[in-house]
Amino acid sequence: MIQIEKRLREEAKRLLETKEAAVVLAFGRGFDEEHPMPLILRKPSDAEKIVFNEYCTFNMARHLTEFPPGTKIAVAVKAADSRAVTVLIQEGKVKREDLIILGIPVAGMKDFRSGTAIDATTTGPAVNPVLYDILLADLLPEPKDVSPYDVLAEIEAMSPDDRWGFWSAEFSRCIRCYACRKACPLCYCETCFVDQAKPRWSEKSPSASSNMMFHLTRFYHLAGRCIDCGSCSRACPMDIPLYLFHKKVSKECEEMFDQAAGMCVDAKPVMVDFKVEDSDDILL
Amino acid sequence: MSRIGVFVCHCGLNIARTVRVDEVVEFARKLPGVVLAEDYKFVCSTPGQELIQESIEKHRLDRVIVAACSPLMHEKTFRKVIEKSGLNQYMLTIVNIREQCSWVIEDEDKATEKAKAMVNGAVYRARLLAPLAARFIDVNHDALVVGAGITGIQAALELANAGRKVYLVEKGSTIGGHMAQFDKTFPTLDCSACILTPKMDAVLQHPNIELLTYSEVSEVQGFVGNFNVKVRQKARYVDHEKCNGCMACMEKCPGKASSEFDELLSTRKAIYIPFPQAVPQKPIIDRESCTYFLKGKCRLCEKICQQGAIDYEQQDSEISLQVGAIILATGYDLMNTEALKQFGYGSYPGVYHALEIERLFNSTGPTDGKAVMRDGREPASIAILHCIGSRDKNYNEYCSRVCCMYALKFAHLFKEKTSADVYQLYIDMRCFGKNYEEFYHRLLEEDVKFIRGKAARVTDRALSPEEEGKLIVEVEDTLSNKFMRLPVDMVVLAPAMQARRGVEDLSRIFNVSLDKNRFFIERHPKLDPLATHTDGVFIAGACQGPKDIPDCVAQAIGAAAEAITIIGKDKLELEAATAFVNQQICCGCQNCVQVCPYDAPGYLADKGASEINEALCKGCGLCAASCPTGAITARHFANDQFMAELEGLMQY
Amino acid sequence: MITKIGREKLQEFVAGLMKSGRLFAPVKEGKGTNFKLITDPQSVTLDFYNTIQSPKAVLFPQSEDLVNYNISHDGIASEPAPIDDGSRIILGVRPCDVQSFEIMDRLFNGSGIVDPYWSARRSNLTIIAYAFDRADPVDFYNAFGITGSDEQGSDILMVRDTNSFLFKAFTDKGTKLLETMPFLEKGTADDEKRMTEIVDKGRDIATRTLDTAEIHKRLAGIFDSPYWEEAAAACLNCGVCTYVCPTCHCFDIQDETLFGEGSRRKIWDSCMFSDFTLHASGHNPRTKKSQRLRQRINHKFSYYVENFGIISCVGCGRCTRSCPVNIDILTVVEEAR
Amino acid sequence: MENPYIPMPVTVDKIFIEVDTKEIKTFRLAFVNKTDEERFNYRPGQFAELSIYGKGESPIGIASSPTDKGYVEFTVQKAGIVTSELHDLEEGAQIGLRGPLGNSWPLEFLEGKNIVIVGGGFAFTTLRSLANFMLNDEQRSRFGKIVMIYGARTPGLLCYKPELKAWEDRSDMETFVTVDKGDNNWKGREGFVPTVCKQVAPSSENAVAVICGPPVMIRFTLPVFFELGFSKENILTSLEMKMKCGFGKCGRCNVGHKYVCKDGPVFSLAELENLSREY
Amino acid sequence: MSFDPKILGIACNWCTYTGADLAGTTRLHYPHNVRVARVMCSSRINPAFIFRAFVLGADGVLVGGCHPGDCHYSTGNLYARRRLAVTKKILEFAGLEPERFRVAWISASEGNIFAETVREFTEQVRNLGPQTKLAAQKRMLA
Repeated sequence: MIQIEKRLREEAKRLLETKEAAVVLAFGRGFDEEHPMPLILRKPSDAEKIVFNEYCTFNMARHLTEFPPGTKIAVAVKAADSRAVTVLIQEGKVKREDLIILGIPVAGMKDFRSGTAIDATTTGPAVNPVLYDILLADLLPEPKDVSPYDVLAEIEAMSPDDRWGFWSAEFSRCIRCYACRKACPLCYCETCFVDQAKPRWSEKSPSASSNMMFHLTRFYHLAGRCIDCGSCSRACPMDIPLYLFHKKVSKECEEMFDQAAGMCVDAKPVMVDFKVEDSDDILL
Repeated sequence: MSRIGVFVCHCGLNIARTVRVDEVVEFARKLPGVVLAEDYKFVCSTPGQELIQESIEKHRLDRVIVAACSPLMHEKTFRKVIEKSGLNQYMLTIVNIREQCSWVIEDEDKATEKAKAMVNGAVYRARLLAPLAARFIDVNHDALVVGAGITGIQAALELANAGRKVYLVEKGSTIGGHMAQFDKTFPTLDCSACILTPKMDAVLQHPNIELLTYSEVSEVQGFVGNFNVKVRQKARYVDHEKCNGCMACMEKCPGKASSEFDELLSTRKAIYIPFPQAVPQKPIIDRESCTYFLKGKCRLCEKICQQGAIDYEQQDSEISLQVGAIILATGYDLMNTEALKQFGYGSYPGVYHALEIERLFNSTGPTDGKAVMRDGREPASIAILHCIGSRDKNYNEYCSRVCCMYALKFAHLFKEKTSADVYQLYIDMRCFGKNYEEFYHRLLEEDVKFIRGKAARVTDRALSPEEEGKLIVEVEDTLSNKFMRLPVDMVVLAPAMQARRGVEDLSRIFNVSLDKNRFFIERHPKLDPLATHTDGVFIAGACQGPKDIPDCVAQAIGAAAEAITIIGKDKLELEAATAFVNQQICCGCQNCVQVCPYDAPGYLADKGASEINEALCKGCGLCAASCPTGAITARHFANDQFMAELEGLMQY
Repeated sequence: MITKIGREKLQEFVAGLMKSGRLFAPVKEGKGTNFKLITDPQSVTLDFYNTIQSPKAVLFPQSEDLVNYNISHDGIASEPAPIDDGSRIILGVRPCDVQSFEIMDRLFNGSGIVDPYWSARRSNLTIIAYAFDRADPVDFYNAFGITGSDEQGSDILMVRDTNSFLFKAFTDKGTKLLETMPFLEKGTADDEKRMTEIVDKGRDIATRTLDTAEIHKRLAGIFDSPYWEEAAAACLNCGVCTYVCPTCHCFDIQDETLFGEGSRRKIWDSCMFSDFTLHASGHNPRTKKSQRLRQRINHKFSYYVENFGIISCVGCGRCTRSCPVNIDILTVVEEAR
Repeated sequence: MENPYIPMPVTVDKIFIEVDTKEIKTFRLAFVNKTDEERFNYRPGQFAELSIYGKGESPIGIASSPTDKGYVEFTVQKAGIVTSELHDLEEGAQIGLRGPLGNSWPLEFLEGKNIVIVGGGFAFTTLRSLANFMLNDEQRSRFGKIVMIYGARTPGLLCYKPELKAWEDRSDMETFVTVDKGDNNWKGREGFVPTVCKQVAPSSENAVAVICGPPVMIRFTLPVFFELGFSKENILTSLEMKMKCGFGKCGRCNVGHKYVCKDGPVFSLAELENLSREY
Repeated sequence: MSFDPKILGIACNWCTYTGADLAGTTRLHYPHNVRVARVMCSSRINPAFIFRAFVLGADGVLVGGCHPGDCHYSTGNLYARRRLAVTKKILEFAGLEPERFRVAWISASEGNIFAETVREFTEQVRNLGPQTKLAAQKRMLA
């Protein structure tokens, strides 16, 4: 990781010096070592502020949409983050040619809040970025026989009533701070449906049904787009395991539409696409 | 708060029998925003309409709800009614308490309860309705007619005579369709060619008709008043601009093939016109049977043609047309009788289908009009089998409508041309048209034998000496309840009229739905039989369902009149219920751009938001449901309106 | 006078408190702890550092009905929702959080028009403070002169000893409450000593700190500085910091109706949300996240000081702990020069 | 204890359509309860929350003068959900009213001074309140000269037409009504408000200017008044801001250490200068 | 009295709504439980409508559209198929019985199928009993 930090500093410095990039999205020091922060660099001299350690879990694709179109941006991405960049390119939110993607193959990240390891149970198991221009370390062997969806087995096996019990207990804690959607690299809507008054899709006050309405609709909006980075769940102050639901929707989308989100810039997200031969069985 | 008027229709007893109308009125009267609720026997009647108009004025209504029949029935009627009173027509909501309620629910309590819930939904929705501005577009005054059988020909002539430019597209190399194959027509026994060929000629000569034979429509874009049509003209290998129709090529051509026009009972050349009176009177080369195309040498026709019209290199070409209205007259196919093994068509030479008989009788046909069989014999006994594939749950449940009559015609002609015994094996004689019953009675006099029973099987397996060498038709005579074996020389099948093969493509291209029998669906079976759900596209003739020539012609004229009501105008009012983008909340995800089948939304990079071209928008709402922020409003089906309706529907 | 109960008898104590009013106490929730209305004494835990959310919701719930109404054909019938102002006890409030009630009082209870909801509940509130026995690295309550075992503002101070909890009442209300529970042991001289020891130890807990002198003027001086862009660069503009904060008090008023029946509600809102200041016309005076972060910091450390003479922050560290991108309010204020 | 969140019931006594687009209407409200009417003691420049349950509340400046007895008037432009619903109301409807809220035009400060009232378009409502108050027989002597300059984009968009007429006819004030662009029937003045101010050139001697209008009008009018010698302390305006509670609790209209709802909406330019530009 | 479910139907204008009309004109009897809201195309249906319907207390939701390939707007129902499939998976994973949500392709000529679908679905929902999971609590109703 020290090596990655070094490479990241070098590349950031170079890209800003040569003006190949106007902005570099990387990681910086927070109030201590174990609490880094997203770092948005514009000056080559600031490259020294870059840090990289196992707590740099931020998906920097989240900040890509904050800049005016045409800004040349270098963005440091880990495995899942690169898929978010891919989706943003697919959806025309950023242009491929405006990006310099600094790929970080890395394993063994940790949640800075709980200190626990981040693994395939809370995010995708992949360790290498799918899309990059510059690789900051050698590609790692991808873990074998690990499915991002193994963790779902227990909940899938529940009866509907038990599953309802599980989720309503989880969502009952939701305080509607919207950290989940704000941490999500793909929830880039300036005005979220839930904040609208006409119509009022969901009540603003938290309640079992209004919380459910918000989250289910948000899961739908991320269907076929969520790249399983786990940012939403890590951002949630109330520890709601949103990643489980996102994983389930992704799994279903992959099974039904034979395409995983954010793997290829030329693909269309599955929910704005169709195949004539899609089976009616998916509705059963 | 809005000022809603609710009008509940009894529809005579149609609604009032199961829905307690007074109770619904009482319920509606108490809903927030409703200032008036009334019932009336027939709200759609003139006094009913006047009641609405008077109430709008008297009670200063700003929204009107009519609880009556389906909106597909009278929405337009009532929109006009309220518009006359100065309300925007989109301030109307129809509640379908007939088709959705009184006609399908037996229990009075349940029906009334449902009617109330539906009215409540409408009130919730109505409160949020907004007036929509009418949109007008310029109309292209030309028309397209697809299919040049008798229906298409008639429609094209009507339009052309009304001064409209008509493009008449025909798949085959000649116009005329099935009617050109017929010998005589029932019940008058006119010679089919004698009445058809003048019309064919008129088409050819008409300055307003552009005839496109050997062509098919491949794509239709646009909308009522402004269709953009692509037509693919197949390669004929004969340049019709140069060809003078001398037919010298045909004489010398060594290539031969079975004549489709004669139902394969005769042969034609590889360069050919289908029949002597074909229009246009210019040949085409059939690649499949042409020696040059098959073997690479010959080119006899090229040598003979003094016009230099032969062009072996000719390619399919594409023509683009702009029209304001379209009439589909694509006709029917005769059911393939080979599939019905029990009747022996294809196995026994003595079994014929109806179109083969037409050609046999015709003086230009394969037998020069002699009623002889494939072996040259004149049949001594003939059985005509009705309802082959029609009125049969295994094949087509419907009645093909023309078979009884042409079967009678065949019997008459057989009697005229031979001395054979003629048997009619029928389920019911359906002779509903003008002078049809009389024709039937005439045939009864002509010593034709009628057996009331559907033939079960045709076999050559003789059970008795007198059956040897004969075809035996097995039938149960339902009048005598006797099982019969009827030995005959010749069997004539009257197969079902079916929807065209490939009609699914037409359905897609023209955006016209098919019914379960694959015939085109009309907008309303009684009151709008020629329109389709796609504005500006009309249907006429047998593509809508089996019918005889007079009906086809009548529909052709009707469809032409309908088309003229569109293309006769300079401007057309379009559906105002289109979608628009609130760019302030658009997140620029471009989902709408991705999904729209009409390319109506576009992305404005400088604004980071989408915009919808409302001229292209058809109002389906696909984009609105794709929009994560709710920035797209599908007018008249807006998110808030629809969600309110749900709330209303679910309240009680 | 000191009273005491064995740690194993915590439930008995909780049950005793429940008899005197509605009890709010820490309950395990998810991976953390939060104040909840207690219905089952077993659910209470006192093994926690601090709760995820502050105790403000006890007096200022996230959503509160102001008026109930019914829309009918004949018009809209309405009646004020009854103010739920019964006696409340809150157990286990950390000393820094106790101060937050005082800060909020100045806004809701002591200036201009009084907020009847806060006010009614506040006067019926009994606070049992709970001394810290260690410090989390992000806390900075020392900056406001608060120590880990301050009794100020509380009715009872509770400390944890090896095998027991010790209580000392500081108000009549507190004394009376303890008296309702005869099963509490009377503290011995030893216990008195222990209590003093523990309180002293708590007083010595060192958190981070901040020079608060003239802070409001300092912030006012850098209002237009590009610093705010830098400070807010990582900010996601979620509302976590404001929703966990014990002194953030912004709210929205919304009518929520279903099937014609509804309530006008006071619902927490956050100055970090972009629609917080969005006018109906579409105009938004604070479009940038730097403006919104600046507003939050200024409101706490500058405007509140000018209006109410106190910094609207108790240094509980919640916003820092819960921030998805580790924005540390103390660092932001410190570096704002 | 008075619950400041609960509106008092009022009935819509009369509705005046102010402009030809019908987008601006004045609602004359009458109190259902006598006690409420007595309690609703307001000064020109204050506002109130108009409330319709199910839709919400909207803060609206009071357009009538405290000297008008028995009713209170609000001029409302159709914009959001609440104001659209208000526009759909009929006379006789019952709604809610919460207030009076905010500070007011500083009557004590204005006393004895010459007053220049400058208004543009729809943002004239609390100026009308002030004008009618000052012109009241009992009040008129408290104030010096009154000059009024009021403009709108078109003649059809001028509010309070009958009153404009009456003011023009009064001898104890000078009234200048102008439109950006007239129509065939318009016989009056044409020209933008700042231009007219320049032409009228009211003296700054012992004078206070009270200005409300669209931002662009204010931007071009202020330099005129500076040139005429008005100090920032003597130019007053009223801010618009998103508000909810209306009495400084909900935090929404907080600008600097001020709450526009409680400390405003009326500010002098001098005060605004000390306030961050977050409005 | 046995449980009488409240079911929301959403039908596309061109096929299913017309098919339902046909069921009416041919006087096919079916249960009263389904209340139909009309949309122009099944692709108009935002999955949030379905969630909302359950919040509003629907015991079941039945969506009807043109058969794939027959969409009046050519491809609308092909998008709808994907959306509604995902909607169903989401509801199911949340713990709502998937049998409470059904999508049926019913053409304008299939009045009998419309009637049959309503019959079947109503029975199915009846057997599941009232939907109380997503339904807004009465507390909402003040």
